[in-house]
Amino acid sequence: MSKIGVFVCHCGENISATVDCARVAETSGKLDGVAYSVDYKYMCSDPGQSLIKSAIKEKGLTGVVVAACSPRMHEPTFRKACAEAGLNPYMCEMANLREHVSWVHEKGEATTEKAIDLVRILVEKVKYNQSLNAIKVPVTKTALVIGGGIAGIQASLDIANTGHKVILIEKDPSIGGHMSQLSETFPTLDCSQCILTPRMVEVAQHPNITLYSYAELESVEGFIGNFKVKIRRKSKSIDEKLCTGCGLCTTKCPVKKIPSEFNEGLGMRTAIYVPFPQAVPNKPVIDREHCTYYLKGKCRICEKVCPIQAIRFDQEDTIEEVEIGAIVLATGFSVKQPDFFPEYGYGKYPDVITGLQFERLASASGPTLGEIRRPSDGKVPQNIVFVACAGSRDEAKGIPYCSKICCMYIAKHAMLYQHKVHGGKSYVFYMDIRAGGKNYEEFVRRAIEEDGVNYVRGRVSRIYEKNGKLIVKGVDTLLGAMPVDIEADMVVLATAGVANSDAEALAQKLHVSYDAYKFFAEAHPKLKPVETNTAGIFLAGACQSPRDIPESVSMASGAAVKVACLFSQDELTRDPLIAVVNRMAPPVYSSCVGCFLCVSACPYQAIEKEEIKNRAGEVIKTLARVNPGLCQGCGTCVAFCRTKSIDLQGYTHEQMYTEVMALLNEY
Amino acid sequence: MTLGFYPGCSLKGSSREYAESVLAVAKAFDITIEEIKDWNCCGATAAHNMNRELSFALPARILSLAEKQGLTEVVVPCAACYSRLTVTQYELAKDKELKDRISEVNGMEYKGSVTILNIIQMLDKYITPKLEGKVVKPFDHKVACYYGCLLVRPHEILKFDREEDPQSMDEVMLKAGATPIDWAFKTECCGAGLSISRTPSVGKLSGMIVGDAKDRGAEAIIVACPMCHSNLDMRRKEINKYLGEKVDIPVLYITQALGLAVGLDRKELGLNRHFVKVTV
Amino acid sequence: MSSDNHHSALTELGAELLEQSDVKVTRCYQCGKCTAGCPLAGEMDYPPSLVMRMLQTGRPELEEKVLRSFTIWVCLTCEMCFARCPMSIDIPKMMDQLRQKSLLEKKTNRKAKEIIAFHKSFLDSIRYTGRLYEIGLLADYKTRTLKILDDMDLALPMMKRGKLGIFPEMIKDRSGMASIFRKTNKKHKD
Amino acid sequence: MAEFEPKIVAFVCNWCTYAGADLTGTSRIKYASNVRIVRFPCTGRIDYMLLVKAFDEGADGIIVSGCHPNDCHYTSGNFHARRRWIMFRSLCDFIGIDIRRIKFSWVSAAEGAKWADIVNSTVAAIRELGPYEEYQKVAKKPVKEVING
Ligand SMILES: Cc1cc2nc3c(=O)[nH]c(=O)nc-3n(C[C@H](O)[C@H](O)[C@H](O)COP(=O)(O)OP(=O)(O)OC[C@H]3O[C@@H](n4cnc5c(N)ncnc54)[C@H](O)[C@@H]3O)c2cc1C
Ligand SMILES: Cc1cc2nc3c(=O)[nH]c(=O)nc-3n(C[C@H](O)[C@H](O)[C@H](O)COP(=O)(O)OP(=O)(O)OC[C@H]3O[C@@H](n4cnc5c(N)ncnc54)[C@H](O)[C@@H]3O)c2cc1C
Ligand code: SF4
Ligand code: SF4
Ligand code: SF4
Ligand code: SF4
Ligand code: SF4
Ligand code: SF4
Ligand code: SF4
Ligand code: SF4
Repeated sequence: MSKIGVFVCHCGENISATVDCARVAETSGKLDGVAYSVDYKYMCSDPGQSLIKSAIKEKGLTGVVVAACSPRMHEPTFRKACAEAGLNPYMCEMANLREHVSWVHEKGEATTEKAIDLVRILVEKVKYNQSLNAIKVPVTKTALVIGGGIAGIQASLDIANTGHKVILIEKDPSIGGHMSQLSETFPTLDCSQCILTPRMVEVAQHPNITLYSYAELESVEGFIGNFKVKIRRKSKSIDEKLCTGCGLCTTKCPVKKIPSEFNEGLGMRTAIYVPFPQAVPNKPVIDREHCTYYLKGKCRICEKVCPIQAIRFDQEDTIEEVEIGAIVLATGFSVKQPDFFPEYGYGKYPDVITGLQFERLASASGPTLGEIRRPSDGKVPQNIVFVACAGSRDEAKGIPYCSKICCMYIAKHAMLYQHKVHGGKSYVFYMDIRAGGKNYEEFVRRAIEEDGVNYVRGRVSRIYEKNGKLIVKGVDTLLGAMPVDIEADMVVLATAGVANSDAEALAQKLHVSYDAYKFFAEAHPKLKPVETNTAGIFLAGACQSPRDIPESVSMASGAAVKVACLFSQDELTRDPLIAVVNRMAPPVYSSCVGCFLCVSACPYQAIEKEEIKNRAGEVIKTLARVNPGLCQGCGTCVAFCRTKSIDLQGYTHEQMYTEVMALLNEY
Repeated sequence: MTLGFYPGCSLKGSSREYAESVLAVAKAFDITIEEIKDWNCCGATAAHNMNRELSFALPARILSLAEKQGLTEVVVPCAACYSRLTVTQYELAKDKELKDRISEVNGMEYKGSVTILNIIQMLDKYITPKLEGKVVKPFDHKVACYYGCLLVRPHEILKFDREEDPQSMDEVMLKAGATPIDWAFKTECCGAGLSISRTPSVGKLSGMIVGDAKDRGAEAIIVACPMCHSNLDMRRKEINKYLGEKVDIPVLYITQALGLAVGLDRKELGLNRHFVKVTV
Repeated sequence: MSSDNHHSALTELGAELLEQSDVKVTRCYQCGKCTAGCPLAGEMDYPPSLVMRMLQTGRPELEEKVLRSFTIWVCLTCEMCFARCPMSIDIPKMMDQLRQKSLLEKKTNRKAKEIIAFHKSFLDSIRYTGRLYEIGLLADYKTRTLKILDDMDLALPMMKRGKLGIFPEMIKDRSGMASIFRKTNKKHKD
Repeated sequence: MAEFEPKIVAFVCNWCTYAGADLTGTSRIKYASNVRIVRFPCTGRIDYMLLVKAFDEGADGIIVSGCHPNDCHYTSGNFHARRRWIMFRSLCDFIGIDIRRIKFSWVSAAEGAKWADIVNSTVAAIRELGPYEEYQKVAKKPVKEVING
């Protein structure tokens, strides 16, 4: 038999001005199972709380209903008070007599009636409340950062500087990402390498960071604070510990005609290679797809020239298993290639290039040492056209969104061109100029006003070659839609920023959601931009949507703080208001029939399949099981389950039906 | 092997050499061609410019006749007719009400069961697979394959080849021993329906096409549409005027070029009927 | 949800265009790509993207201008604009509809007289013979436009090459053909 | 006879509508006192048999309200709720529940005034429809077992 205490609050006069608090207390006192009821001026004040605590002790209360303000305000206060008096905190409920009654209704009979109803509902509910214990999970204080672009670098450094361990994995031979390919950066035009390289080195030298380059995520298990991760370290075919990075092997390798990924195909590399001079780590890998030895069984020149015999042709991929407490996803983005644009030549005109290729041309470390020369014949283009929104904002091509960074880098490119090619003419075909950011609009204005870049509002319809010129068929919509044809020497397409081709597979591995374009989805578009729906997994940089460096870096620091918060605790304490699948004695085990409708409903992939096995190890039944580390307590699964096998603690079927019945039976 | 045949008006008149070459090639490959009986004009540009319902009724009548005649596959060499027939089939399949209304207008049941082939599809399906060994006089020339508008657009409906820079004609010509050139005006419009009413426009549009083919060293332009042919061949006076020079690259139907490659007689292929002398 | 029928932003003409040619004028974001690629934009009084803009404004006097424009008649339905429009707006289909409306409401542009005359001659030729009778068409067109001498330099060589038949080819079911024209022509008088 | 005072139960989510109703209070916006709120973590948790149950037990009208689409605290709970609501509608037709008695709405934590409007308009609408006696008469209480069993 329950012994429930009802504590009615006046809230000064906030409640008592319209609700007859004494009558609420008196009427509730008569309810079945109520052992004590009282009204008081300020329940949340110290004397108020003491009133509750002593009643619990003296009357041996088994449940408490505080009729006061919104539970969103003081539920934690009263639950804590109960716990201090030795009552399980989840045996306490609040009736909202202030926000939902006294403040919204006039004084009168109906208002007090409503207050009494609200108390009664909760008295009945509390009868079905169960003692629950806060969930505690241990935290492994090592973070995994996936992707070594500027976002991954920043996140790793920030986490490492809080004193926690970081494992950074990068799929390429070097970290650096797209930023390492850039020439100068908007809106300040400072050299990308100059500001990035020190950070890359810092990563390599940081005592708290373990860098695995040429490595990818193999699998993930577990949940927040307790992930078990397997990392595939792809074979580099060298002994990294021995190799000094002298580079002799790379100069002697006879396979020299492989288009360099780092130079976006505008330069060549060897089969054993370091992607770029400032690479971190600065040690080569053998690209087995192009190495003559792996292809034909002959060569081994690198092995011969290596002064310390560091080449290992028989090296195999290794799998590293690590325990991780949090994961930061920072895998960045990709850009569309010119073959995505049939109307601009299907990638067959060498002088129609992407913005990223232009970065390499403009970069002092690039294939032309920073001179703007066109790929076909090395001539300096006298007329250059930049095409904005190439593939972006193009529903017909399946990319309706704006890629966000291109308006700015086009202005930068046109500016760099004007600075480098005196007397050259540059045109930008654009639809809108999106330059929202500190000093961004000013930057674009400078390109137009000071550097004389010709901005033409209109989309290019077609590009074709005629007598060595690229004919760009555009239009000026501000001149009454006047067709504008330009004979260009080179055309730069600001191609759409898109998700990496392996993004979907990676998201599925990690159980994080992704949007229609395969960018990873944040947990809330405004208030949880660096969280994912999976607790303990965070996002940084352009893997969430195309973004520039300042934003990628802020986001990375944000994600790092989230990780640091998590690591500031030894144990995670979570509200136990989570779902559970019932368990019964064998041979039934549970009323769950294993339909797994709940699995499809859960927004957090918190429900797993559990196999019940007999002694012989044979599977007799497959049941749903809620992972308490992942469940957020939304209850969606509960409404889906047809056999009522899954229930939400704190909002159980019994409790909810009881509330409804209690309400209507008297109302 | 019997194939239904819809020649359309042009192939009976100003472009009869196209029909002649289609029939000659078909014969050389043992394909029996069966013309749709009592066929009518598809309505061409005029109908869909002026009257939507008529623009569906005329092609639907043709297709109904083909159905009645028991034809399952009909080759339509004229790209314009092909486009009208295919668009009609597409629209009527999409809209049952329209289909019923058109059947009623025509006083003929329309089922929509006929497969319509354009000339390239016909060649791809029945001729090029058997070409090996049959090419006796490879068409050893640099050719510019000109597709025009109606063979490739609208892509949603025709779903034929890729929209910009299509390849299927080039592939056929390659098999006939030619060297197709990469050029920039494969699918630009020649001016088609405005040939008579706005001749100077046609001179310009066709002029750019012929000009690019010439600049890139084409020895012949290969077409698959009577309208393209008329504009590029018969309008050469206006074209030359636009280009400011005399260009004498001949324009051949793909079936003529193929016919030459397999050794058919020039006259049988109607090559004598061209304005620009066929020297290749 | 995007197909929700919220046409409140459309005028009567806008709604008609949506209904009959799946063109929702509000979708056009004025990029101008259609105009940039249109082979005849230079000859139009309003290039295609401008036509879209005029229709978007919903201003009756601009809609009227579109119906009275030369553009809608000089458009070749080459489909280039549609093929490249980022918003997949079927301008050619819309042009067909605008032409018919212009014809129906007798708003055809004066400069389009010859084009329309040609179409009419063409259709007349089919109406009576079921097939196109090219000499007949030319003769008819020339009497309609009084452009007797144009193209005469082509006719003789064409005949010499067997490209022009002297006699019309007629289909058998001429009454059926006439009936098709009658039934589809209820709205269209010429 | 006094005016008919409908009994209305509101099933609302904790994060948006409950908070929105709190805001109505802090803004001191007055509304009809006929509605009793039952708090759920998310509309996704709301089992529609509970609605049937409420009618069984004598409710004259029901409000179901949660976050706006895309604002769900749990990202997609409200989408699931909406999807099930579509199925529930046909069930209502089948068991003879007048769906005019169920008001489905979105009220965010910032929409205090909207909550008052929803309550007032629902009270007015249900008052118009009158007591839901027909259902209570014909109801075979099919869900009694649901909770007991
Ligand atoms: C042409 C161009 C010019 C630009 N100019 C500027 C500018 O001037 N100023 C500016 O602020 N921004 C500029 N940007 C934007 C800038 O490049 C991005 O903001 C920045 O690179 C985003 O960093 P990131 O770390 O999120 O992604 P990325 O740079 O893409 O880095 C992602 C990293 O993750 C690695 N990775 C990917 N998948 C995996 C995987 N599965 N496992 C392990 N590792 C993986 C990649 O190899 C890469 O190293 C420009 C972008 C372009 C395309
Ligand atoms: C009309 C309008 C509409 C908007 N709509 C949207 C929208 O739909 N979506 C969206 O994402 N964003 C929107 N925003 C932007 C959004 O308001 C801002 O992004 C956000 O408010 C920024 O938060 P903040 O905390 O940085 O600054 P603020 O909101 O300005 O908060 C700063 C706080 O600091 C206090 N303060 C100031 N000086 C001192 C001082 N010296 N000492 C102590 N306290 C101080 C101020 O009193 C204030 O409380 C909108 C903005 C405007 C103006
Ligand atoms: S030669 Fe040997 S030590 Fe030098 S970079 Fe190559 S592998 Fe390393
Ligand atoms: S073995 Fe391979 S990597 Fe080494 S030098 Fe030869 S080709 Fe280059
Ligand atoms: S940022 Fe500018 S160029 Fe890039 S997609 Fe957006 S509007 Fe187009
Ligand atoms: S929905 Fe219910 S019965 Fe089905 S698997 Fe989940 S818990 Fe088991
Ligand atoms: S309560 Fe929500 S988060 Fe938890 S298991 Fe159920 S659906 Fe998933
Ligand atoms: S291409 Fe399409 S979106 Fe662009 S202006 Fe033309 S109709 Fe509008
Ligand atoms: S269909 Fe008409 S408007 Fe469109 S590109 Fe062709 S001529 Fe221009
Ligand atoms: S967010 Fe909001 S509060 Fe609201 S429906 Fe989902 S959980 Fe509910």
